Amino acid sequence: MNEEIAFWILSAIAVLGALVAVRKRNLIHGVFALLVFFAGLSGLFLLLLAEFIAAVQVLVYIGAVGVLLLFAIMLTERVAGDDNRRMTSRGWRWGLVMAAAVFVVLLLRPIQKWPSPEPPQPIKPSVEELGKKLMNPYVVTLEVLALLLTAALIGAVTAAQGVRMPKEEDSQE
Amino acid sequence: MSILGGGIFKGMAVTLRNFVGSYINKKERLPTNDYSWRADGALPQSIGDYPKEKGEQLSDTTTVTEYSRNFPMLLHDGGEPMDTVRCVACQICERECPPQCIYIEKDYDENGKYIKRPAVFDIDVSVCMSCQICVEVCPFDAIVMNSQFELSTPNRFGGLLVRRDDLLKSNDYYHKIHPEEAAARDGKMATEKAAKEAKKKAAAEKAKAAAEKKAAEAAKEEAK
Amino acid sequence: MSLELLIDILIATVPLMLIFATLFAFTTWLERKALARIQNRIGPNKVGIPCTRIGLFGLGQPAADGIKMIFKENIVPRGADRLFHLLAPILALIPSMLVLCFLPLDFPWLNEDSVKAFLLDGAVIFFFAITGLNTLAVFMAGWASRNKYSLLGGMRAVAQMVSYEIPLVLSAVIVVMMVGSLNAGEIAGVQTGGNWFVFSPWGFAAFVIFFIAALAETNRSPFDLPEAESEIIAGYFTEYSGFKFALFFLAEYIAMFAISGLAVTLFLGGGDGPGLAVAPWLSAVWFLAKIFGFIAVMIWLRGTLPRLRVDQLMGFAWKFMLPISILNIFVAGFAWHAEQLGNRYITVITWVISLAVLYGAACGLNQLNRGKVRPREYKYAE
Amino acid sequence: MSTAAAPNYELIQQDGLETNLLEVSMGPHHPSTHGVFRMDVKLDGETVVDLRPVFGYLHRNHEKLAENMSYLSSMPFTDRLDYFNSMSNNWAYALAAEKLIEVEVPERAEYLRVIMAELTRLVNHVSLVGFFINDLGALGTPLLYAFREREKILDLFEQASGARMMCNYFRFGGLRNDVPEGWLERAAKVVDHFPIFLDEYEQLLCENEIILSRTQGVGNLSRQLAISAGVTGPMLRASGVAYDLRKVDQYGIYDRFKFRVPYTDGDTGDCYDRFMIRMLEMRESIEILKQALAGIPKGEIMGNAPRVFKPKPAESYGRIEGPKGELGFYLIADGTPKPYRYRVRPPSLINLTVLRDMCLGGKIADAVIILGSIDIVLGEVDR
Repeated sequence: MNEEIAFWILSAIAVLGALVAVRKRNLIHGVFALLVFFAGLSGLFLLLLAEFIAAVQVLVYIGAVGVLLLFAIMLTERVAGDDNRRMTSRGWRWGLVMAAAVFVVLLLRPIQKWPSPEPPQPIKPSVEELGKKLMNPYVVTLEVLALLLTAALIGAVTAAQGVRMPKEEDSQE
Repeated sequence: MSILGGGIFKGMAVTLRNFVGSYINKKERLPTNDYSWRADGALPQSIGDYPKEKGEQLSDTTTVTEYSRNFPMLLHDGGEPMDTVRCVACQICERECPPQCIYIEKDYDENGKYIKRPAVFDIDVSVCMSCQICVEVCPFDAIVMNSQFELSTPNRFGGLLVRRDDLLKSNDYYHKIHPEEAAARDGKMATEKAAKEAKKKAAAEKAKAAAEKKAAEAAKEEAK
Repeated sequence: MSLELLIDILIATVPLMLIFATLFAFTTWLERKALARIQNRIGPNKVGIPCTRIGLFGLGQPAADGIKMIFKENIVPRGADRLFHLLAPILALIPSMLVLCFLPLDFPWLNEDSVKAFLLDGAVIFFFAITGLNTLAVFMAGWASRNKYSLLGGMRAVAQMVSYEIPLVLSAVIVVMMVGSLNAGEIAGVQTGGNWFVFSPWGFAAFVIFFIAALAETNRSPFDLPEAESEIIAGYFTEYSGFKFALFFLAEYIAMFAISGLAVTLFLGGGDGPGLAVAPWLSAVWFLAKIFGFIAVMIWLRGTLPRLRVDQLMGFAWKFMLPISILNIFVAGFAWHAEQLGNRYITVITWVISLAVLYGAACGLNQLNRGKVRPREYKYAE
Repeated sequence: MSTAAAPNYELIQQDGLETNLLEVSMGPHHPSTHGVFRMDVKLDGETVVDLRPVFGYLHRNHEKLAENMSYLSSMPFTDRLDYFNSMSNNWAYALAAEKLIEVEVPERAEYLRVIMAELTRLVNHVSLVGFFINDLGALGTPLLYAFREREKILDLFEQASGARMMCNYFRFGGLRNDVPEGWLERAAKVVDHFPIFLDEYEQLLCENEIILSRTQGVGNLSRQLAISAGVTGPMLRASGVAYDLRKVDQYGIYDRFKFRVPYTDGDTGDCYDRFMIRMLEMRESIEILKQALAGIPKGEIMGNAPRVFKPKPAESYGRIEGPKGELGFYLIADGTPKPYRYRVRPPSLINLTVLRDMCLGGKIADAVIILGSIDIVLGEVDR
């Protein structure tokens, strides 16, 4: 019962955050709404007793991605736009179709086993297990990802720095 | 090679020493307590809770130094102030005052004859900058600096305009707040007066001598 | 919802918040008093019991300040983002309050259930995740004020906090590695009996790095660039007044407590100290006393040091702290393996080697970063 | 003024990666502009790419006022030029006027003038260093230590002249009054104590790594630019020119004292040099003070100069080595009791002209400390 209430509240927060993020023309508002969505998601993870994932959700998505987005926005010209545009964009029907398709695909397995769903495995979520999984079967994936991110980081630094010319020898006037 | 952050540690040692020292060696570290120039070398009790408890004699030499100057005052030589006021309303100070905060009107009797005293003598202490130029240019030693500093008033306009009657202070009061300076000034005035009198006397004697001479000559003439 | 659980939660959280809010008030007084004494002043000494002349060393000052803050006019600049201007101080306070739950404070009134509610398995990582939210609040405040100084302060704060989070986490990783757990209670439990992590070369190095990074995270001097008064007025809270400003102030101090508490947990044995066998409740007292040790050092540093420049600050994080903390992780790993052997001589040799490596690396990096900066000699003309 | 130092910073913008410059108007009520001074700064991130000093907010018409009152009456107004050093200001003005009316200054007054001027130098330098470290971001600790010592000297001033800052103590041909009894002993005590404080101060500041890295290589002022811009005082000596009016002019009785003038090679001329030169100058001032306090004779303190006078038509320029640089007063007399022309050469203003050249390419925090190291007082800049 308690969990259900929490679930609905958190879901509502997440959905609302997502909607506002899409809807707001003011970019900073949008980003913060997105962060609210992330926070709601993290709460949902916590509800599933996936502590580590929840923490990482906060750390990476809110802490890192959010700040990254904010910084990117700071570099743009127009931060605040007008909020009076149309609610939907032109291709919204196609978007609806896509969303429905994804939803159906996700629900395919439960629907197949509809009459008698498997009882959920009693799992003991632990950071240790996760760490072992991450370091044993998925180590290559992890490293490749890390390398990619490092490359992206260096690239970003290089791009942001610009080209600094050496000081030209000025002739004395 | 110096240790890492050595300079920072040195600085921290200094601040620690000051922190501890402010409890041990209060006189050196908290110099607002330094009243060593006073006779008893201690903070007057009355200042401790100023302004909650106003000391009676905050403006005399127990709390301010000999040469302390705040705003000017007019001197009189005791008795009814306006009878013995030294000021003759010559208006030199009014002319010399750099911020021009002095306003003087001469006093006249019923017949329109100038009596040597001011009818109006106003100092706007909100303008006055305590420079003491008026004191220095005064040929009559009539205006000197007061050390009264509790002048705050809620009235912005009239409140800081000090009138003649409030400016008048006795020479005794002057002696109380600036003993050395007052003594010197009195001495100077006495010598000047003496010189003047001597001059007068000399002139009188000269006149007398001349008269005697004349008389003698006249006698001589008569004797002839 | 079961009433019992609710009561347990309330028992665990409400006193925690009350205690730290009170400590905040006390700390503001302590800081002003200590700074005053460092600077040869007397400090607050008048405000005591109202309507009497009893000064109580100025202990009434925080209350008076609080009242003043509450009744002060709340000014929102024209053109500011009103919503975010309001939200920023709240967003700043929430994470700092929230992370207090992850500290292994053993108050006598806590029972098993209420403790369990907070001693999550991943407490340490949660701590870092949630303190990271402070960055957003600072940015929000800086952006919403529509003031150039605020914006500069916000940018500085974000850059600084993001940079110093890395050495902060990396030095905490060492302890996590040694204990093999992210659980704050377990980490503190391992160190009971004076077996603190700070008493080992890598632990000490990690402790120093953690402390420096914590100073930067909480915007304390000499890393108080985001609120650098002489340069950008008050940084991101230039446009804040009244209660909103008080909230920022509160958040900053609570964050100080929280990060000091984490340092105590990780390196100084949590509530470990003499006399625990006789009186277990001393644990909380020890914990708070250690936190106040940190606060005292922070105040002392604040009274002594000027602040760094923004590029030097970033340089220090990336060119000094980061390499050292990464090196320290290797040293710690090496030491851990050596200790597994159980040979006393090997342990001693490990200590010596790791000391030498860390010190040498620190000196070398310092030399590299320093450039030509050193005291100079001057000439005299007769 | 020539812009000999080209901006040593240039950002070549790439296509599509343009960033806007941020224009910040620092002041006139910014906490660290030392008064009502404004810097229009253009920032690229935190880097200063352009800077325009704006002043005049404290203009009080000093010169024109002085032309409308007698010579003596503008003496108290000179206190208010550089309100840290009222004694030095008085001296410079007295020198200029004394040249007009040609009076002798008694021996004791000359000694007292030197004592007061050097005490003023201590006051100025010690507070400047405090303010400078405050600009660096310290929480006022060095400043309050400085003020602790400054307070002792101000007490001396108060006892001698009756006011702590607006002393108005010098007169044409001497001083207003003699120092009270016991004053010289007390001054000697303060002077003897001062090196102890300086030791502490140096320990606190001079080796601090943060201060070193913040100030070294920041705000370089080349010898050439310093000379061509007319910079004087400790700033000029920090740029490598050993020029001190106390040695060059030997006004007053400075030729009787043995002291040295610290200066640099001129390789750097940065904020650290300016800060250190002042620290070293304080030591030399103490040497002068010790000699003066030992050698002061008894006697008159006021020559026979009249209070109000009408000098013959002439012009004169009196200058001293003020704590901030060469402070000069230029007077033209036309035979009336008022000067026909009265002009101040304010060291603060002239030293301030090189601000832009020193700040370009630095960070915004550097601009603040460079301004602090110039040592300006807005009362003197704007007059």
